[in-house]
Amino acid sequence: MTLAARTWGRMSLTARLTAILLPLAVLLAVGTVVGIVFILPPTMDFLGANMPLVRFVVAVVGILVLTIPTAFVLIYMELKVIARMNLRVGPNRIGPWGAAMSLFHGFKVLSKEDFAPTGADLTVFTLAPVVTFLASVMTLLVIPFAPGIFGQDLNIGVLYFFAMGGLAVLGLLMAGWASFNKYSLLGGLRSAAQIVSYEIPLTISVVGVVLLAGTMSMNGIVLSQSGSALDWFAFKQPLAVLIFFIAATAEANRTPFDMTEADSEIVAGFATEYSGMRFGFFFFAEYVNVFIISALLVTLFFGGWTAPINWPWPYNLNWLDAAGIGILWIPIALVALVVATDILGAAIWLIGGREWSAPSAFGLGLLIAGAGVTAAVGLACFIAFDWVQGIFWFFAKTYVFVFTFVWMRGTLPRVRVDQLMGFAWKWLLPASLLNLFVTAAAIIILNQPVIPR
Amino acid sequence: MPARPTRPTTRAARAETRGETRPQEPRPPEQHRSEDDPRIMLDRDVGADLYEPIPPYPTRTEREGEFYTRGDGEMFINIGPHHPATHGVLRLVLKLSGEQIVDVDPVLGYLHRGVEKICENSDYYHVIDQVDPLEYVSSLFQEWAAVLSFEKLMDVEVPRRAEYIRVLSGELLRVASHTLYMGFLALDLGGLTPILYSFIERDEIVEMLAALTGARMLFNYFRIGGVNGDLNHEFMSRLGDWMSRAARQTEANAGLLNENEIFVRRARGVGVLDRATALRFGVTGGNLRAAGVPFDIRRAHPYSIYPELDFNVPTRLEGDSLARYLIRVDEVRESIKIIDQCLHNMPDGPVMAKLPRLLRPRPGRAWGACEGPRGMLGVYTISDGSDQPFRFRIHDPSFLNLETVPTLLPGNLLADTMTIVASLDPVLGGIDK
Amino acid sequence: MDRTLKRRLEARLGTQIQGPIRQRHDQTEIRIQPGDVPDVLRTLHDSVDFRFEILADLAGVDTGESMQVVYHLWSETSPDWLRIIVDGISREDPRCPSATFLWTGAEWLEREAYDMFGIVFEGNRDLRRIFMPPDYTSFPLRKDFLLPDDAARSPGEGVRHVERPYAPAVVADDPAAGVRRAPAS
Amino acid sequence: MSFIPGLGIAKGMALTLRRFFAPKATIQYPETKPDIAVRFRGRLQLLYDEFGNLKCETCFQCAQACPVECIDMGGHDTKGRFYTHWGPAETYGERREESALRRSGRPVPDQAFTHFGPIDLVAVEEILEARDYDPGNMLPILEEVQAAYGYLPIAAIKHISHVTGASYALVYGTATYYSHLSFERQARTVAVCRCTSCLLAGSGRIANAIGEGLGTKLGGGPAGGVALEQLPTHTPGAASPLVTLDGKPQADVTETSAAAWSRSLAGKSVA
Repeated sequence: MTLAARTWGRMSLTARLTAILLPLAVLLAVGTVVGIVFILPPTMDFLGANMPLVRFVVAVVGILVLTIPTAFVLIYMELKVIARMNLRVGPNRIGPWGAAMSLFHGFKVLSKEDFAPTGADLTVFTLAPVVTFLASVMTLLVIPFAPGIFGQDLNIGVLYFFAMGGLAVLGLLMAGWASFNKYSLLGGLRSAAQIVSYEIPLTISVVGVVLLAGTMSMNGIVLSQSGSALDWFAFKQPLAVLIFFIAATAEANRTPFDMTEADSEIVAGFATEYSGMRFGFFFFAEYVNVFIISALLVTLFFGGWTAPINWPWPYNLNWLDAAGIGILWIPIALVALVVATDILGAAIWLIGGREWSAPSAFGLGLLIAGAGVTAAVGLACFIAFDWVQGIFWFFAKTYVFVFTFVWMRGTLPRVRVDQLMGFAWKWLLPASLLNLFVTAAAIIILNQPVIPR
Repeated sequence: MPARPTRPTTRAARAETRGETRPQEPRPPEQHRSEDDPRIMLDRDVGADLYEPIPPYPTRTEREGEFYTRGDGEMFINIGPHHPATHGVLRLVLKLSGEQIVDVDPVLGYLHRGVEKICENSDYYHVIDQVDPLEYVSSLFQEWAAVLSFEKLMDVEVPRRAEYIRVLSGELLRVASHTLYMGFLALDLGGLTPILYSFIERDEIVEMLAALTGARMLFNYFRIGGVNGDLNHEFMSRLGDWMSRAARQTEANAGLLNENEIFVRRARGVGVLDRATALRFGVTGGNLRAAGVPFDIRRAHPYSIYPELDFNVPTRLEGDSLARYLIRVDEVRESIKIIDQCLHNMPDGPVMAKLPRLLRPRPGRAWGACEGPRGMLGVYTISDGSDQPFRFRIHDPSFLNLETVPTLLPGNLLADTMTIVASLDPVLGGIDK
Repeated sequence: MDRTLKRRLEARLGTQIQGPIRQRHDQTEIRIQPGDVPDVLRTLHDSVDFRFEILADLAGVDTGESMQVVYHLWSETSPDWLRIIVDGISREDPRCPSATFLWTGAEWLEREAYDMFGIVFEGNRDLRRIFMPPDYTSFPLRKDFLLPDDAARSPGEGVRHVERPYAPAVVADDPAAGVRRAPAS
Repeated sequence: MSFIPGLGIAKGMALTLRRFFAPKATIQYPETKPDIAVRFRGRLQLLYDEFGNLKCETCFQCAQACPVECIDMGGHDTKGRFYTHWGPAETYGERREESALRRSGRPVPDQAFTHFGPIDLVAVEEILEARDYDPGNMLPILEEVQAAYGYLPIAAIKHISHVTGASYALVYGTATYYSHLSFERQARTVAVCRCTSCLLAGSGRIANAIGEGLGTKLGGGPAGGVALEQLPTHTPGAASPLVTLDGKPQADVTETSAAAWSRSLAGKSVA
């Protein structure tokens, strides 16, 4: 051992690096060759055999991986938008323009200790945030992001969404009851009453859409709205959109109806006793909820991933496909990137004069060139593949509604509990019933689904 | 003896020099600690499950007994003292059945600093400094009440320019205080934005007053017989460009709430304080005028130069939280009108009357009162000829405004406590003195 | 210096007013006995030519020899503040009839006077401490208030009041540990 | 207010959207500093004149007048001989209690100091007892303390200020006002009696002679560590031209030997 130790001691840094990396590289190469030749074919056909299982596993993993970043993006967006509306600037110290703020929210929430109050009933106390977070995360499974890209195309997608909404209430109630604190008790009871009484108008308002689309599967609804913006259900069901929008705000406990976490009355509502990552779950669940209801609003009423105008793309750029240059476009893009950086860097360095040192000039060149190349590649993909367009339109529309929810949070005061209930039962429910009746009557009278040419 | 006559030692020291020393009792070995008092139930013996704010000692008065007996289905809950919606350290013990409030018992004293005791041991200049942190949101008015009382005690005649500067800075601070009031009312109802707009507005005014008086919050600017410093260019320029956009800005900020249906529905008809109860409670200021009694000290008992200024006293009849809010909005307009008049006919001349450095007023009593943003601020001074006031009594309007809460709240919902308490606008510094 | 008010007061309440009616700047001051507080306040509040509806302030005062309760009233009939000084309240057992039958607002003002001076207002249904902690046994604004390290114990504490001082069980062998009586000053 | 139910909310939302694009009110503090008013009293700072020396001679008036006693100051006296200090009670333990107690009307407890060169305060205590702690007759107290200790120790001044409750600035002011009160330890005091019998016996000429010898004149400040003063009262039974050194009568000093004696005295004594 001493010989190896002595030689290791004498070796320089680069020598040590090579001593470590070289064997690893060899091992890797051998492994891939063996894998491709022996292991790949059986796994491929095994997967080919039961594709739906694979699809489900990939979808669940994808959703679990994607929800936290969407929550981060929403938190950051809310911080900046509400700040801008309050004539302030919002976080701008952590990361560029404060972008890493929500990341550090995550770190803070992770690093804080999450303790339970003495009288709390521990199991329910720890399970409550899990239930709330899972309820909101699992609804993402059913939302069609793009033509090919969706978790599971359930033919009862809409019903699945409302089931998950009900599960979220369970989480809030568990939190309210278990944390042995009067404020959270009140918060829990308020959330139960509020979400139950807004669930009904929410569901009835969607039944109109289901009647028109003829199917309950989200994908089906989006396909039935394809074509230009006029085919969207929003224009065929204006009242339903309004009811859905209001009821969905109440469902996600957002501002005019955030009675459950009314910080000026019952401190932090059901989340009073929570801290650390448990509170983190509630915190992220709330923002994932906002994303979900705006995604659903877009899917049901504003045509999901369909483009607003009936434009000719996706234009089949076959030279990009396998027949054409195929996968070769990646190296071409890289070469273009390097060439562009050199040209731009040199140009800046020469023109820039004294204050532009070489590295910073080339750095800026790299930056601009990178942006240019990615834009070009993005545009090419946008034109070539329809799912890239789908994602673009879906997220554009969703973030318009997310902005509206955040905008409402910045402006509106809170509604009182009994006004909230009265509004649901006296106004929203009859309106949604009326809407349902009118749609059904229209279909029967015209004896065909209402699709204008 | 050229040295300045000695600052008189404390009363006890003089008593001691005259030999009437009190026998120094030996300090009792065992201190009376409330923990070892058998009659008091402590948390550790009561067990952790009982978290009722029922006081652990026998009820002392009929009202306390009636409040702390819990009916079936009733629950006690603490709003405060450490709570986002209380204006300072106020603790409201609510007796709830479900979300309905059955009864309220406000508990005060968390911010009691014994200002009256301190003022009795400091000379007349220090007293003005001690009264600043009382109504900290608008501390000039507290100084004004104290200074009015001392001037009556010492028969001092204040030069006209000083009176105009007092009215000018007072009305500016009234606008700042009302703007803050609107922000806090909206914050308690859940709106996030109005509080920021009101703080931006208030900060502008407070920076202006800092240019004039030298301080942003606890000004210590009024003196007995005048003010500390004359107007300077920086103050006038800032006042000029604020006045140019003052009216439009306050309208826009108030507009965010005035017609907002949610705010109107939450504030209208909530916490109605009718004329008779308001008079019975001795409530003064905006809350009384919202109940229909046009009682404003600037008109009812004119002091300083208010008789010469023309402004009207906004009054409403409904007496609910919305009326109290709209009264403040109108008062901001009136104050801007007053500031305008002050600027136009501002006389020149001295800003401070001639007074000896050591003030020893004649033995006697004097009551001075001025109209603060929350009501009548009164000071009752008794002087015994020495240079420390013998008794310095401070009357704060929020003390009586808050007293109406136990009659206004029962019957409303938990969410209405915030509306009613915020619309009454209590400032706990003045209440707890 | 509202002369008419002085005449009206002397005409109406001549018997109950002790000593001269003093007037200076804009205040009129009358002194009355603790006994006839209710009917003086009743006449001032209800009678048509006085109409003192607004209770500006209710203050306790400790003048070293006796305790006083001072009311300030306002009415639109007179440009002056009216100050009613209820004098001659003994310092050992200060009692004064309460004004809550006219102004419920006086309840807290009397609570504060009780908390600071120990003046017991008969007729106030909620006379307990308002600022000081409930187990505080002395009265801070009295002239003989001594600020010992443990402020709950001071000579002023021996004053008899509706609140029984919780004399903690006197330890048999150490009589000094009991509640300290106020020295007969 | 308005008829259409949603109008008020819409107007509010429109306002916030307008404010979304409006210029912001935030000042990025460390980069851009806010402009603080000229008359802003938030900064307690010592003023310097154009020559760079301090416009403050530690007269303690501001520290005395400060209601919350937050001014902490100390400085050397003009001749740079000693360092006096007046600090807030919290940092300098000697006054922590009585600023609060004085405010609450209690008698000010006496408190000895350590870090000012400990002296035993018994003598000061007796003098104050005799003058019944009345700050009114401050000058006699100081003179007696100087007589007792030979000079005015700072600890004594602090003690007087505590016991009588007078503010330190006042005691210090009186002490520094009079030339015959000195803060410096004097090695020797020569006192010449000038009552009529001694004057007839020639004490006037003796005083002048001693004065030249020592380099000072009668009643002047101490020079070379020795001060020449006038004996207030003629001790009964002493010889007529009475000259005392630190209180002890010197029989051998006559008109002729006075100059030599005083020169020898000046040489021996501490410079």
